[in-house]
Amino acid sequence: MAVVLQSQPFDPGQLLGGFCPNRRETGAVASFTGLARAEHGAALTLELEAYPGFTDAAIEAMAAGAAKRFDLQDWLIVHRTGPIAPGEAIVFVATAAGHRRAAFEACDHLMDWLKSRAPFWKKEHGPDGARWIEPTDHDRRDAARWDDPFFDTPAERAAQDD
Amino acid sequence: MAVVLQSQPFDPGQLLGGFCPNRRETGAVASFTGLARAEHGAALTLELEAYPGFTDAAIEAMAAGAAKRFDLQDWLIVHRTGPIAPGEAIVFVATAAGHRRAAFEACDHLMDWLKSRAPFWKKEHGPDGARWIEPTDHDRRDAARWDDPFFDTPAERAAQDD
Amino acid sequence: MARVLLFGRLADVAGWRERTIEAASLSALRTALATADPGLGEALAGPSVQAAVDKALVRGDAALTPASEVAFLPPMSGG
Amino acid sequence: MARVLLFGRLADVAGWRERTIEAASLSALRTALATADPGLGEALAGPSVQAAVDKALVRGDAALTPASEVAFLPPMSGG
Repeated sequence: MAVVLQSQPFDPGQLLGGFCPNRRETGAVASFTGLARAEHGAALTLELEAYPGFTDAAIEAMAAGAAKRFDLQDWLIVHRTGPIAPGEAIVFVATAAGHRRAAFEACDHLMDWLKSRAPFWKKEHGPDGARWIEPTDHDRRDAARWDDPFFDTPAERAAQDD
Repeated sequence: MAVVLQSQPFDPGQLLGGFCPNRRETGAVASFTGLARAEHGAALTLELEAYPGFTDAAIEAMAAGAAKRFDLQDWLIVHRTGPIAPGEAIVFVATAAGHRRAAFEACDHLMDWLKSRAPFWKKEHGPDGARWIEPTDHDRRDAARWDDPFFDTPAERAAQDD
Repeated sequence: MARVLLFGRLADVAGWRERTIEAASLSALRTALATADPGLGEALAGPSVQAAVDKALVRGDAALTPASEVAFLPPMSGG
Repeated sequence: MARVLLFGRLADVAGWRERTIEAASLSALRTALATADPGLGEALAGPSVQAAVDKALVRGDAALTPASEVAFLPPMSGG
């Protein structure tokens, strides 16, 4: 159970390789790797800013809550900061649980939160200059799926919505 | 896009490490690793039987359909056969897409199908002998979430169910 | 003649996994297997057991040639 | 006195990321910043900009000491 913020590139394979071994009661490990897209030339570099001590504490608190909610056995979140080239990994999330539904939902939930609510600031440098990227409405809706404490899963929540 | 059936143990980290690089327009890679649980001593070995030529063809056809449905850029499925010790990986699924929702849903969908409908036969050897394991009702319900062609996502399907 | 393969618990019931058996059709093969081993015959007759001829699932009967491969498949359970 | 940190587009607006500024409270700091740079003052007044004192989010006003660290945070966008 760890949050790592780092400016150096990381290898998602190495992280998953370190996360999986020596588990005797883990049936399921889900992982997500977010990569920087080139956007067909429109994105030359992505630049991510964090607030050390604040960003990692916010992620840690959020992940601890998700671990409790989904009964996770373990989790790992690694996030790049600084300039990131197309094709490089931005974020890696792994979750370990007894069964696959919990591992998948927790990983999905952590990513929705990271995409729209984690304290990062993201700038895209393209051929026509730089622009700050803020969460889309879609990102906000994805994150809001997990907000209602009365519903445990996105499916249950969706069932109630209509 | 490949299906691999193998009796040798595999390292999920190595598979993810090989899957992620050299992608310029992939924003999202989801992965799932299924591990053999010790069940607190009740499971000494898991034994998986496949029908070579039939099992891989069925997985290939199913994955090709999922790739189209979720607009995947790439996918990889590796599945162990033969005796598997607790803690070892049984199955690895990775999906690559432009955005995270498609990568997550495709990976989830492939795993639901693999758990309940893929042509494998599974025997658990425990201290009191061996028993064949067949899909649970829960596994069947999970797989059925994806059956209705009118609904694209589990959330939409659940919304309709109530 | 056909090469017959049994999977999962069917192989445990029969005590073998692969045999070559004389039969001109899938139904004749089922009869021959049930005659030689009534326990296996009963296991094969279950509604959840599927048959594949040359790696394609078959419902109902099918003609067999000496080169045919017939597989009997109990309920599947992946991952 | 407080150590002031600007994140994201706020640092672009101001042209700096970190400064030490004389102020006894968060509201006094906001006034001092807006007086020195009206453009920054306007950016900081937006409803989507949050303030943190010593790495804890603060709504309303807060007293500052010489050791305080104040951060202004525009809308966040992770992953």
